[in-house]
Amino acid sequence: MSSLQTFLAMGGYAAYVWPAYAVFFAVLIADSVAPRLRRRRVLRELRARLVRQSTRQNQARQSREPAHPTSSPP
Amino acid sequence: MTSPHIAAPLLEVRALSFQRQDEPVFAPVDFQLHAGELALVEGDNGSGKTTLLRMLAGLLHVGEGALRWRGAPLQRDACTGDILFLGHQLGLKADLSARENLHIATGLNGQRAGVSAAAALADIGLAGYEDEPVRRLSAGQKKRAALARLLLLPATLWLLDEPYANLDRSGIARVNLLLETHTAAGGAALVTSHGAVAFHGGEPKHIRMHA
Amino acid sequence: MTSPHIAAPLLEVRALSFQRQDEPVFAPVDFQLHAGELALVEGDNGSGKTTLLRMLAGLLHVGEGALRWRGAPLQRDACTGDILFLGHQLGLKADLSARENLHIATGLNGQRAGVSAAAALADIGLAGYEDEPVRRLSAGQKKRAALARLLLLPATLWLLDEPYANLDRSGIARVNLLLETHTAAGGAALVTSHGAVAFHGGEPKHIRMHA
Amino acid sequence: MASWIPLWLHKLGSPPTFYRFAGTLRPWMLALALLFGLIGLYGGLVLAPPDYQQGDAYRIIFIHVPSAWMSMFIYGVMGMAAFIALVWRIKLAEVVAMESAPIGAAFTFITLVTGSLWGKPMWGTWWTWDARLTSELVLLFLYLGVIGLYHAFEDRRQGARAAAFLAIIGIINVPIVHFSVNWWNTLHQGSTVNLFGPSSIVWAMLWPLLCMTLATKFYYAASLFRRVRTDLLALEGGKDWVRKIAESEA
Amino acid sequence: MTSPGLATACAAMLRRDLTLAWRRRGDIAMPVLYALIVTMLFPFALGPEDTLLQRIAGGVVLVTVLLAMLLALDAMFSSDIEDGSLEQLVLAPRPLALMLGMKILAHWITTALPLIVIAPLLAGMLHLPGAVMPVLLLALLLATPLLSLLGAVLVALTAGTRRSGMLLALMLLPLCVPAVIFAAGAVAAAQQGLPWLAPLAWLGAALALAVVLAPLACAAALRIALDA
Amino acid sequence: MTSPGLATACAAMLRRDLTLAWRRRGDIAMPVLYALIVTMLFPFALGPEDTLLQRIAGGVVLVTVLLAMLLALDAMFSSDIEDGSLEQLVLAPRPLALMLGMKILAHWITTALPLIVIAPLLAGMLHLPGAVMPVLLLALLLATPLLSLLGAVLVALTAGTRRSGMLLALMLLPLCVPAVIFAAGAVAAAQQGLPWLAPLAWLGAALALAVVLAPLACAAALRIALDA
Ligand code: HEM
Ligand SMILES: Nc1ncnc2c1ncn2[C@@H]1O[C@H](COP(=O)(O)OP(=O)(O)OP(=O)(O)O)[C@@H](O)[C@H]1O
Ligand SMILES: Nc1ncnc2c1ncn2[C@@H]1O[C@H](COP(=O)(O)OP(=O)(O)OP(=O)(O)O)[C@@H](O)[C@H]1O
Ligand SMILES: [Mg+2]
Ligand SMILES: [Mg+2]
Repeated sequence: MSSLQTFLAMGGYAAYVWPAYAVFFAVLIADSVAPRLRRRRVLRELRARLVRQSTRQNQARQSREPAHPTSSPP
Repeated sequence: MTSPHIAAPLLEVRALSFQRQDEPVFAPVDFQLHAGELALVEGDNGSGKTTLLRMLAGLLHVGEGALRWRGAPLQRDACTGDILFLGHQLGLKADLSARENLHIATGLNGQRAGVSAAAALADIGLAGYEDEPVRRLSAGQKKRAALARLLLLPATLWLLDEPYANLDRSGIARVNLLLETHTAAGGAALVTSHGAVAFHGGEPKHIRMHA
Repeated sequence: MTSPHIAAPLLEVRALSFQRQDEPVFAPVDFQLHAGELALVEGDNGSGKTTLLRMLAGLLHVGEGALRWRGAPLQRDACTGDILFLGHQLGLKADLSARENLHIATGLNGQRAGVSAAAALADIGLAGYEDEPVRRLSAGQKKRAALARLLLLPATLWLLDEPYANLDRSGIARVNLLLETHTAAGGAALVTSHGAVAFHGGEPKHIRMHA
Repeated sequence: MASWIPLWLHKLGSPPTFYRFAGTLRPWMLALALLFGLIGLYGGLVLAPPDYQQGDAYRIIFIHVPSAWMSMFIYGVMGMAAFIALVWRIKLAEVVAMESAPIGAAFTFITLVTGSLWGKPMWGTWWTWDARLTSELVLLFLYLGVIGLYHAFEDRRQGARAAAFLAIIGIINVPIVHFSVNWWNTLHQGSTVNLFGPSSIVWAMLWPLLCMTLATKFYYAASLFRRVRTDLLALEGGKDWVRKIAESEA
Repeated sequence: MTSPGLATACAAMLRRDLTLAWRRRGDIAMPVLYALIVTMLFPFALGPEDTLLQRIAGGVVLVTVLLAMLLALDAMFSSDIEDGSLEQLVLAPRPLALMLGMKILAHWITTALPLIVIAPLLAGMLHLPGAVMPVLLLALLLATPLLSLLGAVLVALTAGTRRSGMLLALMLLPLCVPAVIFAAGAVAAAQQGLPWLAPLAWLGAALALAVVLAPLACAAALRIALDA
Repeated sequence: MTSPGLATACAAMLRRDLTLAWRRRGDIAMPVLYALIVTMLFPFALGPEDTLLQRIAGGVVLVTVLLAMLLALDAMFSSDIEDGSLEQLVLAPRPLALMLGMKILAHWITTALPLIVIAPLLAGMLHLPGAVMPVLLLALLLATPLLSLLGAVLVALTAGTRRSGMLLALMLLPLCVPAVIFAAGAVAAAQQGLPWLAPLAWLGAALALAVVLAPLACAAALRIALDA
């Protein structure tokens, strides 16, 4: 048996050791991917909100402008 | 009555009364309702308006008296889809949105041609709130969500128990408009209300309840 | 107890607003309410009237703005017994009678001298229904049972959310009379309503809510 | 309580400050976690000799024990943040508490699974109802309860306060997990690693274990920072500093 | 005016209840968690001896699952009565029995099915031998719909009364006992290597009968209960 | 204006909840019947062997009683929230914690006390030796109020949510486990003739702490939960 094979065999306990390590890494990777996706979603929502706000402000300004010409920025 | 209708009345109520524990809840009621007519059920708190409407809807059994539907004794099975009842309890699931609630109603009762749930909600003043859970709506908004059924479901006779409660003025006007179009299109409605109803489609009938 | 400066209002609201999910529910509100005054909170369905009243009652936390009570910043502990709130939900146990419900309320809040539960119920028009379980009352009768609290509990500021809904005309008149005697006796009230209020104790203040 | 505490907390706890602070620190934390993790894994899986009793099965220790420690450590952090959040209503503390919960739950889950996988060859069973195993399971339920309660509310800050309350109640479980082996006779072994006295474990096994422990700590910091930054953006959506970030990170 | 067919109405009904359950998915999980808790508490209460646990495993899982179902039964119509949706359903121009059948189906899907899915886990926690598992699952697949159907009739009967809880339990007991006896009999027989088909066949026959009759009875009971 | 003292307010609160429970006395009987059913089903599910039943009797009775209590816990505040009475209670000028303490007491009286009363019957059905009975009752007398108090805090926490049953179960599990372990430990020790005081002393200490802290925690939790 090559040394790699002995290493992988884990003295006959491979069926316990490697799944344990697999779970460890799988869970931690899932833990670090989840917030990454969430961050992307949050940013997307934020930008959508900004667009909504600016259109609403524009509408409000347009409807106000004739009444208060002085209040609009130069 | 002086109505010019030749056809048999839509609904005819003769000496109708309801007993609870062998005591009549209200004095016997007699009236006729023709297609195109609106009747206001009036009476003090506790005079039996809700009881009358629930009886007409078929939720309470008829104690004494007779009910006739389009000239023949009323058969529940023959006319269930024809009668729409809206009570103090609105029949909305608080966890579902207004739109989902309407979809259930149309799934069970059928749908008027040419009206969509979204259009009905916009019409009743809930545009933008279609997908909020009903739980999160204000009292008047909940009422409006329930009233959207009137626009969407096919029914000839509307039984509305205090449809104006909790509504603001534009909501009240909207309900009046609904009643006008409904009666103009040959429907009929029985409405209970304590406030003044500004109904422009002719003089409504008045049914007074006495405890 | 008695404020040294006569001008200090009972309740002062400055730039009050409430946020849900970081969005303001209504535009900031400013007003003062002096002893003996009645204020009508007006606005369309969903404009935030209920939210405002719940915030003043202390059920919702104050988002932004300030609340002052008798001239000093409002301390909940110092004035809980002074404020009476009546919301869309009436706070009645359906399995208990109106009388039992009132006894609970007085047990928790104290009782005005010289008024008994039976007298209050008779006054509000529920004579003969004192021992019916609330479940068996009609919608308007339930509302009256809840309103009987106004007669019985000691409180300076009444916060009434649509007290007129479901009441018949005599009930509405009764509520107006209650408001008049309360303000005449130095109390104050904040009332939301969509209908016209016939208040004879002076011109009420109007507070308009904007979504 | 001394008045400087809220002052100090408010300064560091200002969302934009912490957002920047966490942003600069996070890559370093991640790098340290990777560095110590790789060293620890090499030492644990390759260099350390097989155990004279357990053979190679004991190598699960290098993930089991650090995860077990993290499961308790993170609960402690969450509990402290929760306390601060409830007493001083500091937004950042709410966020730290709520974002610690999923990480803690992850480590608790790892502990349970790796323990089970270790238990089968050593004790002949995946699971027994012994005090330490049970209290660790209870810990997982507590984490899940906190997460669930947080999400059950529609208003996030309200949910955070309710969940913080639960987190504080549940903190009694942490000493139970730790001392359960002393208080009750159990299958699970007692303390073998002792920071302040002689440990009953050979150095060749000890140093990879300590490396892995450091790696998990750094990983927690990195993960927490990332989560907190995201949450702050979501919570402060209306503020100017967030608007700038949203516009720049298109 | 477009009038949807029966299939549409059935689908609307089913979708409604499933959506509602999904919105409150916490409540679906309730019986499941409840069953999990019960099964977890047994080893504590009895001591973790494998042989003893194994001996009682089948019975405990059956009783636990059926009781967890009972928990959810009470709520089958209550919220619909409170918010007035049941009135609307009764007034709708569709056969009430069929609509109620859909409600019962939705109820079974949301309460019993998750329980059946985790039953192997529960049995495993109590060290039930793997060979007995299929029999246990089969027994549950027959016993749970039976309980849903009969339970629905009783819940409908008590819907109008105020003290529904006691009545319900009282009336359900005679129904539970035979179901448990047959189901547990099959599991016990399998555990001892005896033939286990006969008791399950009885359960199946009862189920077939209930599927036809229970919705009709339920509709009649509800109409009576609402009329007050 | 007459302002009633604290004692009056407490009495009003207690009387209110007891009257309500009495009006719905069917619902009080529910947990009792539930416990009876469970205990009756066990001999059916496990076969009527005396020794086996006797061996598990103490544990089964404990688990059953605690679970029956859990059933009723969920409803502790729900009806008060729905009809707005809880708002009125929060707004009343009386210490909320004290009032909630009264509510919890009423809840214990109406759900746990009947269960404790029938516990000897349940234990008898499973042939628990008579000598162990006092220990079982003592254990129940300590464990049930503990569960009521802690449960109330959690129910209050979930009051503002859509009252998800799963959450409650999830959060209650960690609390149930120690109570069951100690109570069952005492019963098992008594059954084997060993000293059983120590585990009960632990329960008592926890109870004393909970009596003081739980109502306060409950009040704080409710204020958080209602604020939306
Ligand atoms: C599902 C099963 C298991 C669970 C839930 C579990 C849980 C834990 C926990 C929570 C700790 C940290 C305790 C503390 O530091 O206070 C721990 C430590 C430890 N566990 Fe496990 N364990 C399990 C199985 C095992 C098995 C099978 C073994 C080995 C045969 C093992 C060996 C150890 C060792 C050596 C420590 C370090 C003890 C110390 O130095 O404090 N565990 N375990
Ligand atoms: N479920 C019930 N059980 C017993 N009596 C009832 C029930 N519902 C109503 N009543 C009684 O029947 C009478 C009529 O009630 P009903 O609800 O029909 O009145 P209403 O005219 O609708 O009053 P409101 O204007 O207040 O809505 C009342 O005296 C009421 O107390
Ligand atoms: N619990 C809630 N959660 C989220 N949003 C809510 C909640 N309650 C009300 N809202 C929303 O807040 C706004 C104000 O509601 P509020 O109940 O204060 O209105 P209102 O002025 O009382 O209306 P109405 O006249 O219909 O009673 C509405 O848009 C409503 O949809
Ligand atoms: Mg009415
Ligand atoms: Mg309102």
